[in-house]
Amino acid sequence: MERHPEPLVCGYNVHREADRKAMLEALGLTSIADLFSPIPQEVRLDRELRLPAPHNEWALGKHLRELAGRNASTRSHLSFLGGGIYEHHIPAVVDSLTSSEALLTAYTPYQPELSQGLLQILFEYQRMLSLLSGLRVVNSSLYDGATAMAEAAWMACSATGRRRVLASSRIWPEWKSVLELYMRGRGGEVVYVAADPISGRLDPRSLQASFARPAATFILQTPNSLGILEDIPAAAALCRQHEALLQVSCYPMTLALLKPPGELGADIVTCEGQPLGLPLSAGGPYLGVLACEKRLREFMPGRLVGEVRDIHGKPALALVLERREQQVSREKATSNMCTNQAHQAMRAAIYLAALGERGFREIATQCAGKARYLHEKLLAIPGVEPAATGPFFNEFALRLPCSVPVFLERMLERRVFAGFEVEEHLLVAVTEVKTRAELDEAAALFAETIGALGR
Amino acid sequence: MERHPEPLVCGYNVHREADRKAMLEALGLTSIADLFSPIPQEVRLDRELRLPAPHNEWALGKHLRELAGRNASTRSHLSFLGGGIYEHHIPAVVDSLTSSEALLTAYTPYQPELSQGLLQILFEYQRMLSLLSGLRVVNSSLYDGATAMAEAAWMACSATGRRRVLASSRIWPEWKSVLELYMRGRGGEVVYVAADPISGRLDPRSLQASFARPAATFILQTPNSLGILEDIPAAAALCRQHEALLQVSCYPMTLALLKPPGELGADIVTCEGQPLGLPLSAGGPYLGVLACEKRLREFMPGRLVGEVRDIHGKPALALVLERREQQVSREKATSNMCTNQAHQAMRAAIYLAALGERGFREIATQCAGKARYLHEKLLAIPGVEPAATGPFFNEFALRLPCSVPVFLERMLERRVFAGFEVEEHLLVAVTEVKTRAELDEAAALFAETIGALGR
Amino acid sequence: MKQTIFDLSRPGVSGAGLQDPDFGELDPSRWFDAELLRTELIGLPEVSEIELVRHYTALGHRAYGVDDGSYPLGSCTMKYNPKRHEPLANLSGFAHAHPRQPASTLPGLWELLFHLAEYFAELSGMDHFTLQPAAGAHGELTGLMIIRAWFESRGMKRDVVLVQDSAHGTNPASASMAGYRCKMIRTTPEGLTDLGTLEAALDDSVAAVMLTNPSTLGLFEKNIRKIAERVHENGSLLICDGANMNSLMGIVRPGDMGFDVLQLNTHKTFSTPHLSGGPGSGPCGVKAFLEPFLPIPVIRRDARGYFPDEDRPQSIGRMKSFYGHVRVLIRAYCYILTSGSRGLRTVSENAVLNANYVQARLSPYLPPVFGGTCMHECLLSTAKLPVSAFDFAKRLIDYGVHPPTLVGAGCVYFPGHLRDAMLIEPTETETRESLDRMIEKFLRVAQEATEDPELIRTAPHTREVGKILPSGSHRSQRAHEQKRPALEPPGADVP
Amino acid sequence: MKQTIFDLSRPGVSGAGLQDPDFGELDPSRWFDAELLRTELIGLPEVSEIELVRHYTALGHRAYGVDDGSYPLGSCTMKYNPKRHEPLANLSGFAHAHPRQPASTLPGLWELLFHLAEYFAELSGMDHFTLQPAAGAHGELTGLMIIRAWFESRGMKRDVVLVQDSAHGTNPASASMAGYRCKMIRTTPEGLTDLGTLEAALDDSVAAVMLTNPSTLGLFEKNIRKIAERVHENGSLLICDGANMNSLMGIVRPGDMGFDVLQLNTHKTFSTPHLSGGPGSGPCGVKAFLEPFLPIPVIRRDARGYFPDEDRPQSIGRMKSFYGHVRVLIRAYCYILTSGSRGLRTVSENAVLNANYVQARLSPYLPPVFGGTCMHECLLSTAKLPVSAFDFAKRLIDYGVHPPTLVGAGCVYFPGHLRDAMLIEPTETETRESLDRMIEKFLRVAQEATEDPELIRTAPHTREVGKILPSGSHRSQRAHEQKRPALEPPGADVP
Repeated sequence: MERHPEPLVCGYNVHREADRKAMLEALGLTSIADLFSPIPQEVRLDRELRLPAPHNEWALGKHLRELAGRNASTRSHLSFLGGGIYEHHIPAVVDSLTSSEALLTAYTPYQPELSQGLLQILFEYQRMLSLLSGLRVVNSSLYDGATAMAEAAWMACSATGRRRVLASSRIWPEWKSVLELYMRGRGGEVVYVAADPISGRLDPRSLQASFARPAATFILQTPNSLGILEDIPAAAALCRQHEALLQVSCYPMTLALLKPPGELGADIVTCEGQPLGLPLSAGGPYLGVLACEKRLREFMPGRLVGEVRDIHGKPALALVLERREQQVSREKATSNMCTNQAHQAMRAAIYLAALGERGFREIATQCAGKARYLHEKLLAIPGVEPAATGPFFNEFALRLPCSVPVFLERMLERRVFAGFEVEEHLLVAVTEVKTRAELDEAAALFAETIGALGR
Repeated sequence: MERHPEPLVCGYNVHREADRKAMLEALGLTSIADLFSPIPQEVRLDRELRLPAPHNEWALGKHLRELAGRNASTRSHLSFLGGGIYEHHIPAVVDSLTSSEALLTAYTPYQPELSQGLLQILFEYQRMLSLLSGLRVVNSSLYDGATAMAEAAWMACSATGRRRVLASSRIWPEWKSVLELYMRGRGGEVVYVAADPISGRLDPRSLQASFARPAATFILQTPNSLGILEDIPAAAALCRQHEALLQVSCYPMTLALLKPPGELGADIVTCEGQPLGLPLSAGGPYLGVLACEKRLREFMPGRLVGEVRDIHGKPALALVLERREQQVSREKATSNMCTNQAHQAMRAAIYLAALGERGFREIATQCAGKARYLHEKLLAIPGVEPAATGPFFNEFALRLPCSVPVFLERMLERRVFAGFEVEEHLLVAVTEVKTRAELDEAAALFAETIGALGR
Repeated sequence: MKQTIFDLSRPGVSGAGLQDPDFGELDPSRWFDAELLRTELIGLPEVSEIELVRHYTALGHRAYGVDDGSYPLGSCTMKYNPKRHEPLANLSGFAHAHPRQPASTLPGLWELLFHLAEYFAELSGMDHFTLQPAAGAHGELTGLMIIRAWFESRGMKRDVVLVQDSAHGTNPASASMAGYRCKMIRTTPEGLTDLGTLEAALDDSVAAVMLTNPSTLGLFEKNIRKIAERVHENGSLLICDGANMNSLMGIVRPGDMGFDVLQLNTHKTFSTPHLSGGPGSGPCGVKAFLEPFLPIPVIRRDARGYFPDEDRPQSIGRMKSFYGHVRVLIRAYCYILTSGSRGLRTVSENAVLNANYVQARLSPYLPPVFGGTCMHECLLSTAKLPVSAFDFAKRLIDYGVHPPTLVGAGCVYFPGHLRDAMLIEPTETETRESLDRMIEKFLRVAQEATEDPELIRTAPHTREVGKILPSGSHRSQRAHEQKRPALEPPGADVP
Repeated sequence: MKQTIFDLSRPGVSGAGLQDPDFGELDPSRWFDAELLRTELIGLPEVSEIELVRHYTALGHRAYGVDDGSYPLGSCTMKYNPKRHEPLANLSGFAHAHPRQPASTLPGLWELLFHLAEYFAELSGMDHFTLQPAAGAHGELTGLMIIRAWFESRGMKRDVVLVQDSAHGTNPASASMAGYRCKMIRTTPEGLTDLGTLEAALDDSVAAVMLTNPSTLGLFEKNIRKIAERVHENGSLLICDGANMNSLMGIVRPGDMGFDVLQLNTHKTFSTPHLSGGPGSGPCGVKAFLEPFLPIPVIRRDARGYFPDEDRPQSIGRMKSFYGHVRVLIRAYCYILTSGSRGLRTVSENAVLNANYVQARLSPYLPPVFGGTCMHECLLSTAKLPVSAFDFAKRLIDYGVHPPTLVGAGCVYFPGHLRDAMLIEPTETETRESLDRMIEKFLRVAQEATEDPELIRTAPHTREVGKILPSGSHRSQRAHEQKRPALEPPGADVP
């Protein structure tokens, strides 16, 4: 039987040996090595790379399933974890519509003539987040909630010419770390403002005191890291008084029911966009949402999609205001953002459109309602008390009559992620995906475990 | 806050109550009930249907995951099951390319002007299966291997004017049942031809004897229900002698390595197409492959895609020879086929194109090679013997020194589907997805279990 | 026609590596006799993965589905297919389960199928269901084979099935496959079954009368109870082509009308995707007295749980190799669970509302063939226009509307005098706005037809290929007095 | 512009029902003070699922990806993205794991990430990697922050970073974010770093020199070892923008060239999809002496297994909230496991071969700016033609080719005198046939440019919108002496 030419070793190289020879000939070269002649011999690698042998597709699949299979997840365990990242239901239609091949394999829409469809989805995203935040300008994404907070802090510094940033002490600890790192780079200072020990909310007197020296901005997270909803108007009033910009970082699900921060006086709103249709993904990728007042637009990092006209005067969409960006302004750019989270922004847009006005409100209402249902049951357990008196949304902190880490470990043995520890309290998040039966079961397990651990 | 209109109860109804009212008004009607006035009151249902309460999407997901989670599968167990349906690897690209929205949601391509893309995929499928089977005409799918065998038997009856069908006794038992049922409908008779007890192959003398009375066709399955490869030329010679058509029903993976049945004298080839990129699916949907000589085309059931010209003379693709079909010929049609397995045929085409000539041969070679590896190891177990001497492909029958059902049950406890029982033997299938480690592990478990069950 | 994948082949290229290093190079000639082995290449195309992807991505774009726009294909019910069903039907415990696994290892599957059969029974008024049939036509055949077995079990030979002249082509074809002679029942000028003709045809050769209700003309058989009575008095059974069950849910049940057998089409009523032509699923329901004859296995429940029962001596046997189109049925199950009883009833209400709305809006230009209230589809005529229904429909393609069902271009066969009729089924998933846009396009084509009939006759003008005349419909070809140029042999015919 | 989803809104419509019957109607006003609650509707669109699907399906078709055809976007490396990675990255144990789960419940994740970091180290010649950075630019920033922390740990203040004038815009922008002043190093007429300028700029204010090698002009820095020596003699560190690592795999390693820090771009080198603009991933590698400064957590292995280590007192802290773009990194891991060492080397060989082939075939008409052998991308000039590179590129769209990278229309900034240059990167996943087809189209446009320059200047002619002038590139606007008409405020700006 006729023999085949030698097969190619690697899956994604398309040339046969004969193709390479013919192409080299066309170049007047005799070997592949000739192509690399500009590389000095003395720096070259003189051995093969030490990497695993090539896996065929099913060996790869078995290996990955084995690795994934050893991870627990919110599908194998009953989870009450939150802390900025929440287990929401993602309609299948979101996955389906965002897996269109062109949306998966396109580049950033630098060529608007080829990209009107994806530009429009991003444009719709910007408008939806503008409506949610109550601010006029939204960019088409940053990396995540933490980097969005940090980039926005720098926006405020640029806009005010100040380098001092005030921030609530009740920001998620990881986000503080990102904020500090970003500000350290540019020579800014982060000063934390204490919370009221009873309500759990920001202490306005502390904020007032922190304004003793001028600050570019004050950053308020709501719900804060104890789950407490903050008083935005109070912070806004103090910021206005001290000519500082107010940045509110919020859980986007709260925006379904509560007044938009932009309406309450926030100049900048940032969010971790993960709750808007993004899988938990063990840490990422997520979505950084950034919205601001129109006057701050010049200082904004990232891409903006806007309406333009083609040379015939016909309306079209394109990336606009690129003079802020690194590919145009280089070291004078507002940021180094290049690759962003465009596909995640598309997911968020389609998620919101899939739910629609009342669907989104229904989800948010269930989150808050089911959290209250569990909250009440847990407070009935002897020794369990609320950690603070302020209002919560769907995540609440409890004081336990036992060691939180030991409690969590016991619950883990029962295949429950019962929350996580914040300031020696237990922070418990509830979302719409929990059924009444699951909440009842969880409450019973809480009671049993706390009872067993005693005082 | 402004109130929403009443929400719709059901997910896939698009009208609001106001829309329905307005549309009824446009019709001059006052209520939905008016639309149903042609239905006599006395037959109407006077109560609500007794169905489960509507599930939201995540409740539905939890319910289905719970049901699916209670099923074992080839992902949870090490499986050596075959019997016409095989656990092959399906390249992810097959899923990806067949999930294009238009291919999922289009109708049968009655409108060729709108359907050139999907017609072309079916056209390519037909050509690929023609190359594999060695016959010139392939239709664009039937339901599964069993119904393809039965429809093809009727083709032979129509072509020969006879009603007597001979069939090898070593056809999968379920397929025999389908064949008998289909032939019973049309008043045909099925006569089984015995196999040689030593080789496991068809006994040519039995076939010769069965031809004592004229028959429309002889149906040979290869590999047969003991896994033995049949002697097609021998059967072809006898069929020719008795002016009967030879139908060969085969495992398509064998066609990668072995001579095409069409070349060896088969007039009709049928296959269960599941091995060509279709998931096991707990029983279906699968794919019925049917190929025949050109002279039998008029008797063929199902759709055929062919080259035609548009009114401008430009080449195009369309369904052709529809005069055989029910929508044209009604009771005189070759079959009642309407909805077929078009999407599965597309999967098969893309599967074959993804592997390509040498990839397909490599897979088939691994199936046969790995089967031999395990076969040898199992024959080394004391008391285990081959059930027949004929050649096998990737599935083989063993005589065990213990009760097959008891053995299977013990193996199941170890999370192994060790095969299934055929004629008191154990039939074991091996495919490319098994690693050497898995085969070694299986062999050790076989030995241990058989040892424990004793003689 | 685009280059085929064969034209793109570059011998020696393979997709991503497939070899198993633990086994290395294997040589089949060591295992098989030389005369068994292929001596030549098969001839399969060889392309790299990117070439494969670009080829089939481009082909996938050259098709038109429900997700692309209006699809008023009468009797085919091209409604929206919920996306949520896809990942659920692909769950590992369904997709990767082998049909030869011990029944005890698939309890979740049996439970699902058992309940689904119960829901179908409740919806249709039948007592028992088999989920085995692969498609609607296969379900028809199943029902007819059951009827046959029932007569045989009683030692009776009856060899005629009566079928409406407007029936789906599958009805007579199925009857023929089940060994019956077909006799046609004429349709009255009102589009209904002619009771007189029916009564005249009923004699002791008639095993069954097969009706589609609502009919393929979109009309409900008002006399259905009377028909059932007559049929049963004659010792015959009444079988329903349940393809149009989507207009009846929660309103009236074929079982209550007097039908003894029916099949459902999951894609028409329960939104399983049509997938360019299938796979579908055609569950078949029967009244209690026919239950012993259902194909094996039948899913049953006992104290230990749900299981497939094969020990059924009176069963007709198997209609296909395994239990049914499991992953299609899961989608139907999901649809029922999402919708609930009120949701399903609303589906039928809105399907009928939409069809009547379209009929009312279009009737000044395209008068309904039968007038009055229609069910879920309306039958309109182009007779007033100087172009044929076929030409009219092809022009709709230029406006991004899939043509309605016509003779020779859809699954419904119309009696000769209806050759200018179009069967339009908007389905309940079209909004009023979408219907208005579609109606607007119909009206535009109607206007064009009077102003510039040649424009219509030569349409479509905007697709990669021009008008293609149907191969099988002699009637239609005669009507146009055009011959199809050079019909090539079918594609698989390799020169 | 197509109607937006807002235009399609029909108030009161919702997707498939969302209510939980166990909780029924819930009233938020019972839980929150009235002044907290929204008083008006948000204004989100409300559509049914079919309307949603049709809208976004249509928009999805109005985009152009690698799966659609040639995409020679220089420096952006638009190679084929293997489909097999998608379901694996979506496995439940990855996709549904919460980042706040106890570390002990994610052993498979840590093991994967640990090995992936090792593979990156082996490939690049660095000693340690963090997988945390969200994209290439984020990786650059991470590297610069690590350099900064290292100088600070030694009590040194250096505030300048030297950058090539041809560098990606992200390089100077990242330097600026890390608190450095940027100084530009001129490119020689051969397109390489001017060693003299570099040496002159090196003083004790220079913390680091940042080079892209091969450069964004597609050329390898022959003097890289000498550069590294001089930089290190000056007490400065050498940081690599590893965006072009895809041309070096298995051939030469930045770590061996003398780089102390580099970032990788997983989509350029490891085929993770670009997803219309991201998410990407930008792992950052360092030499051993910088390891203590890596961001937390660092994945480590001890006797009990793999785990994320946060107890690292010298760490710069966190670059983002959690461990990295896990589901992007999984794809890179899969790519490496599929390819193996030879496969990756072949990737680089073929990438360079393809670029040189395109350069050689096009150079008679579009001469290379620098001549000689290029690496994985070639820089060609339209200076001989009567149209600008921008116009030329836009005409390619009409032929179904994505434009190459240009000033103002891609992520590379070219110094002023290169405004007529096009950076063309075919990538290794294009076949010779595909390259020939693309070359043919370039030649056709070149011919058109001489015969009918107006046709080129007004292109594209075949898309739903005409040519759009870039907003940011004043240079380009001046070149055309055309003003962008009426720039509207960005989309989010709701009037």
